[in-house]
Amino acid sequence: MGVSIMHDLILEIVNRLLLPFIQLFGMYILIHGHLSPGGGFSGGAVIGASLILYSLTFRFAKVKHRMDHDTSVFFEAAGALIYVAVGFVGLLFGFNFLTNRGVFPLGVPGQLWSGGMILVITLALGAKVSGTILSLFQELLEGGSDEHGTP
Amino acid sequence: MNLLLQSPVLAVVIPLLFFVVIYMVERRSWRLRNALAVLAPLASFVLLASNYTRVLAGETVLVEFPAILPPLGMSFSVDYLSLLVGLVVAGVWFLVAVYSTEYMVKEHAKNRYYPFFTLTLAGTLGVILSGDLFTLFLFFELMSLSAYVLVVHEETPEAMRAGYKYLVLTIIGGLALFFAIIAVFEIAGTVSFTAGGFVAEASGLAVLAFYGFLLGFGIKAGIVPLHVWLPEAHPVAPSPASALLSGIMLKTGVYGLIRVVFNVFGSEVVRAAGLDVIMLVLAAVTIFLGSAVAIAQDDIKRRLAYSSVGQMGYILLGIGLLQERALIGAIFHIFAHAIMKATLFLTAGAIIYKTGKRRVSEWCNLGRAMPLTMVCFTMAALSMIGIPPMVGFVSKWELALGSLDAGSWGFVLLLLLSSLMNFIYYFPVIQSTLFGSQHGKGESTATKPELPIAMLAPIVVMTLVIVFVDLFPQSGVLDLAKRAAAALFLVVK
Amino acid sequence: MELLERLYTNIYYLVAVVLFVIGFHTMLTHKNLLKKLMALNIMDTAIFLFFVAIGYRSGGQAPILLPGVEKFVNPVPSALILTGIVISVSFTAFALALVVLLYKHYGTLDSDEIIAIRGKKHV
Amino acid sequence: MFSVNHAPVLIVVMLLTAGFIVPLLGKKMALGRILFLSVGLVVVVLSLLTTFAVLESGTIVYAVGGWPAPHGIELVVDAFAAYSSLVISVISLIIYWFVVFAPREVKHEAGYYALILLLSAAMHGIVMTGDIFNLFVFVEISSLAAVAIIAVKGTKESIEASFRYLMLSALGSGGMLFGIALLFMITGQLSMEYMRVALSTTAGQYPLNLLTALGFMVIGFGIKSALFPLHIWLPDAHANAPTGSSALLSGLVVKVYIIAFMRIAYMTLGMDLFYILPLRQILLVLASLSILAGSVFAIVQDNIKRLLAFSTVAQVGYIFLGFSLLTERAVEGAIWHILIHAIMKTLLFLAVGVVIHQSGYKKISQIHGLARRMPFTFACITLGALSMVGIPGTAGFISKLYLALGALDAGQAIFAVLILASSLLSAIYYFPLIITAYFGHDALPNIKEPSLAVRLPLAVLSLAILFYGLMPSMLLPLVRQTALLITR
Repeated sequence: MGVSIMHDLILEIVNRLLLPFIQLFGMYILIHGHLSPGGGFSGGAVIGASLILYSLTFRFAKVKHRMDHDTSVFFEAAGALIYVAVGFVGLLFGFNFLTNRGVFPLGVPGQLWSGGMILVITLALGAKVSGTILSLFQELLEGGSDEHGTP
Repeated sequence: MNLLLQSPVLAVVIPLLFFVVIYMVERRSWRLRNALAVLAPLASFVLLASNYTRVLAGETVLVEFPAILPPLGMSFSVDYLSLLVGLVVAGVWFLVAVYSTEYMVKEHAKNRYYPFFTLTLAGTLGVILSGDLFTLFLFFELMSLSAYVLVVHEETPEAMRAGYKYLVLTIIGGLALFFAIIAVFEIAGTVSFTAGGFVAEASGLAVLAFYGFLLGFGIKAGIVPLHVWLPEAHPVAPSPASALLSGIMLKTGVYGLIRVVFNVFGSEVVRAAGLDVIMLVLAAVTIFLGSAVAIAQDDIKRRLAYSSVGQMGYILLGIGLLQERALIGAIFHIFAHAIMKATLFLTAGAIIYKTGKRRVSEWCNLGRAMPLTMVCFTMAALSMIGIPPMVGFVSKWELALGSLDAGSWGFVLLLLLSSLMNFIYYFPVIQSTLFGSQHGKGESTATKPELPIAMLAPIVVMTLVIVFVDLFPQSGVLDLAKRAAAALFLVVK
Repeated sequence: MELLERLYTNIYYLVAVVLFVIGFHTMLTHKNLLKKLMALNIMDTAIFLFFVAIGYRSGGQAPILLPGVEKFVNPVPSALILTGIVISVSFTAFALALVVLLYKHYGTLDSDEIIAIRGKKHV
Repeated sequence: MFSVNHAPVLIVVMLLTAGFIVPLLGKKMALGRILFLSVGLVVVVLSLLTTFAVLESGTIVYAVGGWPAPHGIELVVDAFAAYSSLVISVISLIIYWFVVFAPREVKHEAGYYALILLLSAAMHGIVMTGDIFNLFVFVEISSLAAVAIIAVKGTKESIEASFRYLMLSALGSGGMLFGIALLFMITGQLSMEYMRVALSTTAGQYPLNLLTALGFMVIGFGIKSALFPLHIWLPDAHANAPTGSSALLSGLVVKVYIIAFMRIAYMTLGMDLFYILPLRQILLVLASLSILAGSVFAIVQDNIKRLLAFSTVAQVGYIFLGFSLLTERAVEGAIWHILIHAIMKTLLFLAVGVVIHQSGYKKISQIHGLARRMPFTFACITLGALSMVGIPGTAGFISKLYLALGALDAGQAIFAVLILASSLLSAIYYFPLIITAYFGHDALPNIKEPSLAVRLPLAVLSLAILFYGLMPSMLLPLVRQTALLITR
């Protein structure tokens, strides 16, 4: 689309340096969601923001090549579907929907692998949130008319 | 399933079914359509007549469907009153249907006319044969709304205007009835007609409900301040439809009032609350104004329509007097006026059909061109005036006696005055058509036959009824009216 | 004095209400659709502040029951508001998309002008 | 192994999941349509199962994730929830069918289906959840989806209308959230049942907080369900939406917010508080004003869809009136009206949409004699309009009957008269539509009836109107239980 984006060397280089750390931080928040403040939304938002930053700095077309709109929508949907799938596991074992206790091994509190499926859910949420944020951004850039902003 | 096959239910359901059947077959064959439209009222008539002996034995045929529309339920019943009125309805409808088959040939949109003709029959019979207020209301609305299609049949601008007026007033009336019915239900917990009424005392809500009934039925019957739609709507309809509107459908209003006064409130409650006075005042005004305004009309159908307003006043008078004899007069007048007014409208229709002249002042010398038709018109008109051997006389006689029973001389005078006015507006018509001067020579050559047989026969049959019913007491109409009135005054508390 | 003290203890609620009123006022008085949108966001923020303040204890920590943590913040309001923020974000994004479209169709962001253009078409 | 207790949560989850899958199918739209319809069908079956279970063994309480009430989120499926869910699922299945088979009005078909599915999921969630914040979340999802299904039409007017709807809706959400915050402050609970227990002891201590909370709630839900002075967004929004969306919005969405409000009222406050607070009087007044204003505004409309939209404002007033009269029969009337108005308004919007699409005419003054070209569609419109007016024998009569009886039960005949007066007004605005269509000069000959698949939903809804008009006994036990729940 006719969005002219500045071709700025400083921005590009700083970004190149920063982006891995931002994304790493996002990952950290995601993975430690059940241990410390943070979680799916916060982590996902950080990662999503990093992707937006990336799109803003570099040419939009290039970003599109790396992660186009369909991909972001896919992440968005896949996150939600994984969440639901985890919910159904509880159901399959004869418990209520989304049951965690008793279905999955809970692990030791304070360690990374604790809280049963919470980690999976957090990751799914992260994928969903980052996908959504990026897809919203792309949607606005493309100026299409089928926006749906669902949380 | 057995319930459905009971004759009062069938009498209502058959026209309903015929409505659907006619709608389906009319595109294929107009003959079948006409035949079905004639057959429907005949079937209802026969079904009703089959109850004759049971009802005369003092039995009330009652069929109930409590499952439909809780908490009110539906029910149908046949007693003296509904048998009499129902037979009149189906009978006149049958004759008018026969008449229609010929009259409507010239009209457009016949495929709309016949289904709604039959649907309106279903509604009207439903009103007459209902066993409770709610069923009555249901069919009352069905009748009113389907009659709208008959009213606006011509689709002229004035027909549309009149139809809209009719529609709005009908809705208002329906809502007033609705309010009254739920108020009665709230007070008494039932809406089934009971001998002697079931509303125990005239509380505020009950009086309000009564006004609701008066408004709802009054609009339909054309009681004077509420009659505004009537003189507009009746003339614009095709003549057979006018005959039904004026002859039959007005009667559902007064029929409803009779039921309300005697079978819902009971004459005692009505008298105690002073509601009869209101009815009497309205009746007097209606009789006087209806007759007086009719004199001024030149359009024959408008004149007949206003005449109907005045005649409804008679019936309301008969109800409002709360006297058995007056009620006999009122019930008999339902029958008498139905026949008379149908005859008048059909003959007027025949003349318009033949000559295209709607104005009375143009009707010179028609007697020569259409002798039989004009004789029938004359007979019906004389009966309206109240000349002794005919049916119109009997009802006036009973009404007058009832007024005397109630000690109200004034009403006797009013009846006489109204007869005089009837004379004033009918006689010139008779005079100019039968004995008019020889101006229009070209028209005097009688064409043979003067009318198609399908149009002439119903008129003649009804005229015969008008003239001879009273001469043969064993025909049982007056007897039925007397029994009906007696049954309504029977107080079982 | 007592009044001041009460104000001080309820300072978060007070600020929330003030913010809310600011947002509301801006939304009603400004014609620019973007400003209206911002005003709505301010209002949302005010409500979030209010909600979070309900569960806040000064000096409290994250409610993760590790040894040594005694005083902690009620996590429920925060968790709820996180959801609230998500909703608010998606709402804002959606509204922005609509604003873009509106600008495309009407060529202006002034609500009065938009209504005027629409009205002209209707007459 | 499959317990019927899982049905409620499955309804919501299936709809949500389908909503995410449909846009993924991309080009394979046939598959998407099949999925769309079959999910709708399965949801109907599930909500039927739920309803039978509730009727048989009482309220289903389902703790999501195995965490019971004060901590976790519970679905509380009582008679009211089961009834509402049934209404939503059935009516929306009919609309799904229409949307799939009717001519396209929307560019991005898959996205549209996804939005509709999300909206349905949110509506089911709203009526079934037992947690007040969860309710808020569902309300938000439904609001956004509702705005989106208007905006997808992509015309100038629809974008403008949807933006206004979105802003006001956000304001309403803000009000709701503030109300929830205040209630949370008083009670420290989020589960509605626990809130009620807490409120029954502490309400007296915080009268101001409670009042403020309720004030915010009334404004919030008032905006969303178009209660009189807050209805300004509705006519534009409903009139400019695609046909299926109009039907969905007018028929279901507006009512779902009323249901939500009533659930908060009776589950959270309990009826004692409802009586003590001035809430009831305020609602009575606003409902009456809605009825009158909606009807009066509808009379002057020439655009058919706007007319229908204003009529919705009036009909929403009926439902609020019934609930706030609070006699058993009035509440029954309101509950009936939720279903019956959904049927009628869906029928009318779909049929009118068909007419507009086939003929291109949007105004009453343009449709002279159109009924001769489209007899079936106009027969449906006539039936719907008669039912709206409340002619006996049609479904609309039933709800009016119960409402009017309820008003008399409450000793307030004036409201019975109001209901009747509004029937008259609706006659005044619906009959010209019918009369113009049936009479008058002939329309262009090349206007045709829609395909059979499009006519099917219209026929089903018409039959439903007649069926419930004469035989309402089928749903009566459910309605009665619901009314008892609210008026206990």
